[in-house]
Amino acid sequence: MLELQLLLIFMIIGAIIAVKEKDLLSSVIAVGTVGLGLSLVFLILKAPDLAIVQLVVEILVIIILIRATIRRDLPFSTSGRWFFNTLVTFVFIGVFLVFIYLYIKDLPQFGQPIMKIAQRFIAEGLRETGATNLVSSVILDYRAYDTLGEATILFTAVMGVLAVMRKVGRKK
Amino acid sequence: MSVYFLCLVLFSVGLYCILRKRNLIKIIIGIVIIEYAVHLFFILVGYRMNGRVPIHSPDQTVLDMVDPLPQALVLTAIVIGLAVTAMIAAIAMRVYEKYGTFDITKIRKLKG
Amino acid sequence: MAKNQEGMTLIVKTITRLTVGLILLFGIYIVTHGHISPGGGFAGGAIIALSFIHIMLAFGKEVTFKKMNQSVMSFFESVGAIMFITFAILGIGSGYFFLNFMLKGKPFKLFSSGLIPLYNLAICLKVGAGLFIIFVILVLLKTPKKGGEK
Amino acid sequence: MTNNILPLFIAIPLAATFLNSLIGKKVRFLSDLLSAVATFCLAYLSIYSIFLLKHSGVLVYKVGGWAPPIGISMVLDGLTSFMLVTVNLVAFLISIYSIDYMKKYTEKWIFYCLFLLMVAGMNGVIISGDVFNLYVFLEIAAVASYALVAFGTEHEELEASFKYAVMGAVASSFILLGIAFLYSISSTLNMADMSMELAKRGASPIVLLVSVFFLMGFGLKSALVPFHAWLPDAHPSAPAPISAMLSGVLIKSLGVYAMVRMFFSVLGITPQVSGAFMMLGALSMMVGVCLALGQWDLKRLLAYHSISQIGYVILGIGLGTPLGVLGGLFHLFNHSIFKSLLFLNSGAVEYAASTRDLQKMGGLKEKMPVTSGTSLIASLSIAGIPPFNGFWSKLIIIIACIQAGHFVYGLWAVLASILTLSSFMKVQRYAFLGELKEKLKDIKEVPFFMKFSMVMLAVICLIGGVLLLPVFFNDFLKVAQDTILAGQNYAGIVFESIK
Repeated sequence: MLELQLLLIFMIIGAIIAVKEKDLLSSVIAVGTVGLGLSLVFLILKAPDLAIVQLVVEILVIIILIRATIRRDLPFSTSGRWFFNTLVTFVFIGVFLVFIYLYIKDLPQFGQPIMKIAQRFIAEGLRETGATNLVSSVILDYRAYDTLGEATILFTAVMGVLAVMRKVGRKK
Repeated sequence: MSVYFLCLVLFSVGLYCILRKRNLIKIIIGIVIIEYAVHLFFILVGYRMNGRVPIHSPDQTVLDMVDPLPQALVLTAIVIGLAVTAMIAAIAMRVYEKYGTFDITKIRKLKG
Repeated sequence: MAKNQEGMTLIVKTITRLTVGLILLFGIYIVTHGHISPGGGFAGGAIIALSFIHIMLAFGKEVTFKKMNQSVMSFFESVGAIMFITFAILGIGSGYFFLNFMLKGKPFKLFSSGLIPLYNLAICLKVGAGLFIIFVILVLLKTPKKGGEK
Repeated sequence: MTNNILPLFIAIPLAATFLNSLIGKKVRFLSDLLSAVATFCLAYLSIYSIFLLKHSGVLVYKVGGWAPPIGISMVLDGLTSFMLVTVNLVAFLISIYSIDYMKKYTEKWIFYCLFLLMVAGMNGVIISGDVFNLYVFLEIAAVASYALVAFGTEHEELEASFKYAVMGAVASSFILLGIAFLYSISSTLNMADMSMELAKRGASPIVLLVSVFFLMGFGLKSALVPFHAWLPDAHPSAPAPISAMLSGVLIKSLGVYAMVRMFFSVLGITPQVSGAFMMLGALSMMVGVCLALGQWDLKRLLAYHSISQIGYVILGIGLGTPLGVLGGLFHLFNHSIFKSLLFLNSGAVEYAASTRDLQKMGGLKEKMPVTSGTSLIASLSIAGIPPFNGFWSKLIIIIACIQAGHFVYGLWAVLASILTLSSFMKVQRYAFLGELKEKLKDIKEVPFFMKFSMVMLAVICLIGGVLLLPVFFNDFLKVAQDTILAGQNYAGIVFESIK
């Protein structure tokens, strides 16, 4: 799985550039590379549905972020306790990663999932739902209720954006 | 194991960005990175070594497919992430319109 | 070139004219074959929305609004939502909320797996219209900013 | 089929939302009517669910006809029914209140859409029996609340909403990461099935890690003290009905309920987690009330008190003894009533006098008798003065602390209660008693619908103590308490009721 690790390292480097870059537009583009890397990783991990969706969503996120960014300033300011705060953050993240490193060994080995109910989907999915694409059969039949939630959340976002973008909020 | 760890390193890069950066767009970027890391982790735990794509084909009856359930969940989670990102970006654009800056240290109408 | 003032340059417009139909077609293919090949309602809907966004970015909003304005979009979104809920509630009639009650048909065919292609269509309408509305609100229908008021 | 009412808790608000978005724009009064009718139906159904539970035991609804480990299930048990009543009752009264209050804002139909979506999200969280489904509905409620906090689109509101949205997104990411870890070791998503798998597996470091993630995620959602920074900004900035909704029920259903459900029913409570709960609860109790003492902004003061009162709930539930759990749950119900009432009062004051600063008010008692009367009841109730409902729940929590041998926590709770009383005496003294200010000479009492919901809530405050009488107690509080105390037997109960 060398290519997977290489892609992950590429994504991490992209993310660090996105965080550290001072120009906002470059930063957004760097996030784009992370997203494209993720799309490729999905393809390697045998999830073509997700690769397509990730690619499309990536484009949309980039368009929205560029629109939010374009021709805007980037004031670069450091607060008084910059060093202290950064130190605290690094210590927190360090502790987080150490704990993850110690505890993660208890997970099932990579590449050998338990697949208790997934086995059932794979064995019976085609017969029970008639859909060849098992991911489709899961999201639209076994777990269609989640998809209702997904559609609703998009509707909520549309309503929310409409609400936030009103020019006049209160009647005078 | 190293793959899981790398994925969580990506998560902590995003976390660092949210905790330390003082720019609204940077904070949104941090959220996007965190979401990517979590989605990736979900797919990683469902991967079966040398598995096939979870789509049946007429000429094959071997059932060594990868786990389709995390893929379905992440599909939902990606849409949720998109909705949240759009919402936060809209709020950030309005904040810029009102305050004329993305710098969080200058956006201080609220005390505490 | 007086009437082509809006939008991007001629090169972009020409290429857009050539590619946008293919993108739209690809989106429709992905939606209709969602149950037998990778893809589905969400991916397809987003691709269809992107094809309209593509036109809008290249030609400016006037051209697109002639074909597709916001009220039409809201209508499509509501139709998608109501379609989805209707199928879900029809399931109650045969026993359960979200029951896939239609005949499953033969696998590997376009018309198979009961309600799943119809759900895909509903989600496609909903997602495509929803994303397009978000895009229109966020990106194009903004007032020119006054440089911020302190 | 009796359990066909379970999907209605989601379907009614969603249907009302979609209808509202189609026609609410054109026909003005319809969106008021639609939202009031929808929330009334929900309140009625939730009270009906108590009787349903009494007659037919725990109900499980198999969505799509797939039995639990395969598909998604909805579960109606004691705790669910208790939370549904709390949420939908408050939502109904607040929706009545909004009819008049929201006239100040533009585009009322969007407000109602978001409000109903929030209610749908909360009901979805409460009724869900599936971990990922819980996350999806939690996000619906959260996204709707981000938008509602910024509904006024002024400087402070947008800023508070941004802060809230960022914190909420981080919390959701932690929750989703925790779910991914759980899926990895149990390979199932159904809560009952997962609980069985985890019990079979025994104690494992991953469960500890997931506990930390969930404590952070749900702690952020319910604003426990180290994670409380967003609440005092977000809750006061929203329109008053939404402040009442956020403080009254949202932090409870998204934070406390989800946390209790995950820790008690799925992960299984351990002494460490229980200790962490008590610690966080005691800390929030004191920090919240101390920060509230120095506030002059009425709504901000109330928001700090929310942190403090959530501390009581978490302390009570964290004790893990039957009496402690009972006290925690009862205080949760009471707090949702009197905190909503206080926020509605502050909204009424803002509506009439258009100020939130306590120093600019004074003598409102003569001009606004209903508002000041109801706020007096709510203040006494939150401070724990005998006949009101707040007293009983606080008393139970303190007795439970002493019974369990945690004298320090008991004393601590009494101290926080005294500080709460002093803080609310300040509110009464400056806002409603004293001299009438010159500027406030020509204010009027608020319109009918606002008065109606305030009076209703005040009546519930006044008679809340009767819920402890055996007639009501056995069907309402006892079943919820039993659900929590059953712990990981939840799985057995759920699988039993499918057969």
